[in-house]
Amino acid sequence: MAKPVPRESLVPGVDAGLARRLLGEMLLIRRFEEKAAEAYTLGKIGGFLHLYIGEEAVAVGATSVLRPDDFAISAYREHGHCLAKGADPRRMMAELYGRRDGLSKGKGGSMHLFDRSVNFLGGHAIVGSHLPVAAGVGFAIKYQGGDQVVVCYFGDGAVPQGEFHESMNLVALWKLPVVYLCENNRYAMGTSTERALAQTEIWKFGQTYGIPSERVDGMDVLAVREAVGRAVARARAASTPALIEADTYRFRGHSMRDPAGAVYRTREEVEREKQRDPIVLFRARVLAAGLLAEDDVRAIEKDVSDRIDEAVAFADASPEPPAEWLFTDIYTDISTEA
Amino acid sequence: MAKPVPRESLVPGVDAGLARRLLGEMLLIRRFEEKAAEAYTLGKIGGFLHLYIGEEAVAVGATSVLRPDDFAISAYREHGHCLAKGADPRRMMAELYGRRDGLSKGKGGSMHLFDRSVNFLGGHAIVGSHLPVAAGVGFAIKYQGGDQVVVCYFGDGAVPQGEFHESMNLVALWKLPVVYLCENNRYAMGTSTERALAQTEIWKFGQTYGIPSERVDGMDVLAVREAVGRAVARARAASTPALIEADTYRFRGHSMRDPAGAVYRTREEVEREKQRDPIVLFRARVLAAGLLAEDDVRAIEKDVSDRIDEAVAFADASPEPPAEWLFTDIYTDISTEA
Amino acid sequence: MAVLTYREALNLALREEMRRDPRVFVIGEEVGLYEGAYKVTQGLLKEFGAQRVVDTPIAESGFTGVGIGAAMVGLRPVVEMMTFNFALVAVDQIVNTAAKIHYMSGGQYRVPLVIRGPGGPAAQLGAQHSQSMESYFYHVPGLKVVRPTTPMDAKGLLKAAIRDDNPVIFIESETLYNVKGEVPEDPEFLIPLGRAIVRREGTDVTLVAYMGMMYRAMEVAEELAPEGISIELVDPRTLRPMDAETIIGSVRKTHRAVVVEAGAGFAGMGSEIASFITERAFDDLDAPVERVTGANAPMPYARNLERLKTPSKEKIAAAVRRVCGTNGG
Amino acid sequence: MAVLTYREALNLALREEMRRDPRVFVIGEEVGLYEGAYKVTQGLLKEFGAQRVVDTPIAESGFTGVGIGAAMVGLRPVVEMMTFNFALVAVDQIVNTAAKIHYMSGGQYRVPLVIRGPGGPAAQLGAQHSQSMESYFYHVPGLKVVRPTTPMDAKGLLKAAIRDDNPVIFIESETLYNVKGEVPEDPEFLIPLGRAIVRREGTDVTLVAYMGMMYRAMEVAEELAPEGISIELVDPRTLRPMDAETIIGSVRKTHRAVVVEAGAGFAGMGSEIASFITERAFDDLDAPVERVTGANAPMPYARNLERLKTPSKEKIAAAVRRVCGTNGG
Ligand SMILES: Cc1ncc(C[n+]2csc(CCOP(=O)(O)OP(=O)(O)O)c2C)c(N)n1
Ligand SMILES: Cc1ncc(C[n+]2csc(CCOP(=O)(O)OP(=O)(O)O)c2C)c(N)n1
Ligand SMILES: [Mg+2]
Ligand SMILES: [Mg+2]
Repeated sequence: MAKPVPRESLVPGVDAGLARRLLGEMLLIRRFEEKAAEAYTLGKIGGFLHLYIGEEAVAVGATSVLRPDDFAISAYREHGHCLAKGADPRRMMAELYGRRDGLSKGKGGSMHLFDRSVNFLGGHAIVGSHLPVAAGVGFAIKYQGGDQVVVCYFGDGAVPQGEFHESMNLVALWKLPVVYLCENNRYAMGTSTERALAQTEIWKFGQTYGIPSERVDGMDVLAVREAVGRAVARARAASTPALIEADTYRFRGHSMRDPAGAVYRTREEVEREKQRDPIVLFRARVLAAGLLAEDDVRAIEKDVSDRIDEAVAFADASPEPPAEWLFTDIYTDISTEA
Repeated sequence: MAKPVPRESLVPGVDAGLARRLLGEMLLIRRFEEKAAEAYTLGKIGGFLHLYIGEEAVAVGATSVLRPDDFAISAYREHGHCLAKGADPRRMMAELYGRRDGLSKGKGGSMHLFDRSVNFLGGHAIVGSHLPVAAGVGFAIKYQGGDQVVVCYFGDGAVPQGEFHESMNLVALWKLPVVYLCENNRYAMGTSTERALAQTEIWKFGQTYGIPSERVDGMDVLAVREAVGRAVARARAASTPALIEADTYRFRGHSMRDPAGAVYRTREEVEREKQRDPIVLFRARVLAAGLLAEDDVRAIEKDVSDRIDEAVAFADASPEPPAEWLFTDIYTDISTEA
Repeated sequence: MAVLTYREALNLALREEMRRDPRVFVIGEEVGLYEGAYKVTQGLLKEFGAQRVVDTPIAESGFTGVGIGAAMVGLRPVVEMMTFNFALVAVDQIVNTAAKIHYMSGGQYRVPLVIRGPGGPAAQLGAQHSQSMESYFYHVPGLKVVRPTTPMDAKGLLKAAIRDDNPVIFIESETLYNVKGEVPEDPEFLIPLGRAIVRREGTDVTLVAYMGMMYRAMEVAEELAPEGISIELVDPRTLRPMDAETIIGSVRKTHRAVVVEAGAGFAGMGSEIASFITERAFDDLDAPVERVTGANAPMPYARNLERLKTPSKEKIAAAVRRVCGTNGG
Repeated sequence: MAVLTYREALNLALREEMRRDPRVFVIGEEVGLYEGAYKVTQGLLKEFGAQRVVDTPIAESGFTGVGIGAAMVGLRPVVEMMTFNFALVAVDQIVNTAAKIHYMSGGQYRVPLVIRGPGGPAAQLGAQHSQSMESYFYHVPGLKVVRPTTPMDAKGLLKAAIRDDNPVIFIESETLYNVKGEVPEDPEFLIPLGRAIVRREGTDVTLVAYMGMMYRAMEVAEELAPEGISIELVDPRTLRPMDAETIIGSVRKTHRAVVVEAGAGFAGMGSEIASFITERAFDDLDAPVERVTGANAPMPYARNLERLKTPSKEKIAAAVRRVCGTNGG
């Protein structure tokens, strides 16, 4: 129920290692998606492609306080969440390409990334539908007596959906270790929060249920880290749920099919928001604070760029899934048409 | 957002005519249902029968501030709402009997009472489902430039359902003239509000959406009348929605198949709540205030009892619906099996 | 063998599986303190405690999602729908999430989930509470769909469903809960999903039916025997995956088939069964497959109309006679 | 006649009906300011204003309910589902409320509501966004279900649906929005619901198909003509009520039938069509009715697998040859 956290201009409690990691991960997501956008234009990726560009601080800040055995789950704009959780960019890119070596053998695609090896639970494209699923993961953690937590990312667009309310009530009623992390980028496709919500301060919804709730600057990776850190600590210690609203913005259109996004928001607004670029801001801060030198940053850039090139090469080299796979993985125990 | 309204011991602003009407209607509902319970035991009514006994002050108080061209809609415990809105008890009883002269030709039954002649929009048995429908009625009123309102009755059990939230948001966002009237009788079947809701003060949910919300003593017909009166006035004048939580109690089981209801609540609790009988209390008040004399009350009782006897006789005399009616009213324009 | 009611058989199946496997838990409206709206979960709260017998608010989509999430990370939830009519508010969770996770994740995640509760025609419960609900599920790849007719099946199939690693829709019936029958006491008694059963052998016509319609079909079989019509009764038990082989095998023997179904006939289960019989046994058929189905109408409340909604013995018998050519038709 | 795209034909139908009748309004996600996710509502906000072109939050159950309530008291809402995949969260409103109000109220209330939007296989949209959705609706008494194949049908059927006093499920297709065709300009041009159309006359086999599958069937008909196989193409256009007469009439002439369907075959629309053809034209049939359907699998993302999911021309042609006995099969 805290007030919005004010932006900080220093980097207290951050060492060079952490700075490197946070910057590297944000860059990895950014470059991954820039390449994915290119591949989409070349026709190598099909369907819908929703880019996370501009919002990287949320996934990276949040994941930085998670343990590997913690869980994360998301909607269809999930490249960032999946990469941050530790998925292999090569297998992710192959999935976007619809290839055999993709995380889901090419059957899922961009909207349905799953990586069991890093406890990333997907990739759900029906708005609102994964919020109760996250509650179930929290339920299982508590049932099994574990101390993990689950972070559930969702957009402002999911808030008017009934399952948002059902989930808030269930996690509050049963005290489940779920951190609901709303990425409020102010639009659900072309609909601004003002046109969708009678209450645009989304964190306030949590209050009615008695859920610790707060708003945070989603362009500030350290602010996100702190807010989610508080929530994760409570969830781990006392199975307390949380609702965090991250104030963020998507720099691109809703999907590659909505490149401009100029009908529903102004060019000026987009340009203004780009001044809040979480990567630019964080890089400047760590440089100013003397935590990293220009050379360090260049090395990080280089490393990221190599990894992405590798990912693209890997995806390109991976063959299409074999025809029989149409009928595998429908059931665990039947692999012909049934 | 007012505090719970304190009980009054006087009857300010009530004249003998109004007192007669309020008492008469509450009694009509009570006696109607007592007869229905009897008929159920005799096998004349089948399926589920949910009695409203103990909650009559809500329907009667609320309807007393409505115009005939206003609308009301409810769930499956709707005998009281339908009678209060002005439906003919004879056709209602015939519907419960499943007879040709029932409101819905015997096709609806107790859970699906509809009476278009008095703008009673049903009788809906999927918990939560009629809340968005009520919003649509409010939408149509506003669209057509009318000044009617719609009152939507629902139970505490509908609050955890997603459609509650979706409806609150839509009526608040679009400013629709809908008065949501929650009959909080503390149980949804065998589940107390404490076991179903992280927030048991249901009126508080409305606040987050900026909806004027309050709690009222649902056993006090005048208190209900006043609270709903305020809400209706706002809705009529400025298309403002409202959420009112009426604190009430059902004296019987959830349905005739749950007569005792003793697993989930104590006999003492039921006996204590019966002390709040809205009819007993109101009768005592109007007698004490000298608005009505004992003779007046007896005359009302007699009149009500005559009307109910008539209703039963009417239902008994009404034949079964003809076989062809299985296939009528499925479509407006096709009346054979399609 | 013990003689148990259908309800008791289900209750026993739950109990045995919960004893066997601590990952199994039951969740739904009124399953705990109230012991189930239809008492299927009677005694479970007492034996297993509130952690494993979880009462929920009215939020079918929410608690179905909870079941899915819990199943993804290692539990084996049994979600009770108070009745399957209410599953419609959760149908997106079931179809778009439960049924697709295994496929969309390329086999990484499994959803060992059972969703159970009564469905089908009940007694004067009207249009919203008395519907044959299987049609929303049997079309969906990724789901298994079970309709257990007898107490023995109720036990054996529910246990198999709980041990299955896929989401299973398990639809019981309000009108069968009090039916009695023999039920094996062996806690390892399972009936594999996907296998039909021949409930009565016959030579003249194959009658395919399940749930209440199977009981009606049994009576018809008895009543027509004196007329010299020998009916073979086949119960699919699992609608998806469907054991077409057993049904086809029977039809190849009898050369005639009647498919009975309680629900509305247009594009119902009977359409599929009639179709695959015709496709695969066309040359064996001496008459077109007949469907006897519920009327294409919502369920009316009035008792007399309600009776007309569901196939009567007379209608079933007439269809049997027609395919056997013993009655002009 | 003008030549319009399918999208433009729908847009014109909406425009004409909104001009004609002030009770008609459009409501859904992104229908106004954004002019429709697929631009079907382009220009409507400008012409009719925000009162009649209503953008909603993401709350399908909520705004479908709004449509139902508004319809009950005199308006004629056209609810857009951005795609029908999302209608699953509103299926309870559609099935339990919209479809049943008229019946449950004994005819007192009507629900003149259209729910429209694209459905069916799209382009690499994966398991949750690329489904044939009609199966959730055509089984339900009280609903009408339309699947318009051509731009002309799109216009004529949508206008008829808007003027219909019953809830109509109107499922378009992402992959057809850019298809061009002749469309009558007459604002009173209507195509009555419940009437099939023979799109091509033929003598050897009746091929029943709709939407994308009809276009595929047309190509097959052209390709097999040189082989001497004359295909009659019948498009049901309305799935409920189904115009069985026209289909049966065609089969009585050709004596053979193939039913094609994009969706998963098990218990799909094809099962019903194959069933009633067999029942009612059994003695006219020279071969069992064949179904060519989508695979019984969720829709995979990978392009090559996606291609395998939906019936190919080759599969359709093979089935035609089989029923015509020109290919061992
Ligand atoms: C139930 C449902 N309705 C509609 C859609 C179509 N749709 C996909 S994304 C989207 C907008 C979601 O916005 P938001 O939740 O804010 O996420 P963002 O795209 O901003 O990350 C919509 C309407 C959907 N996928 N699911
Ligand atoms: C969606 C749905 N789930 C479950 C039910 C079964 N059911 C019928 S009434 C009821 C309890 C509702 O309680 P409440 O809303 O408080 O109303 P009350 O009976 O107290 O008047 C339940 C669970 C239903 N009808 N619909
Ligand atoms: Mg957003
Ligand atoms: Mg209640």
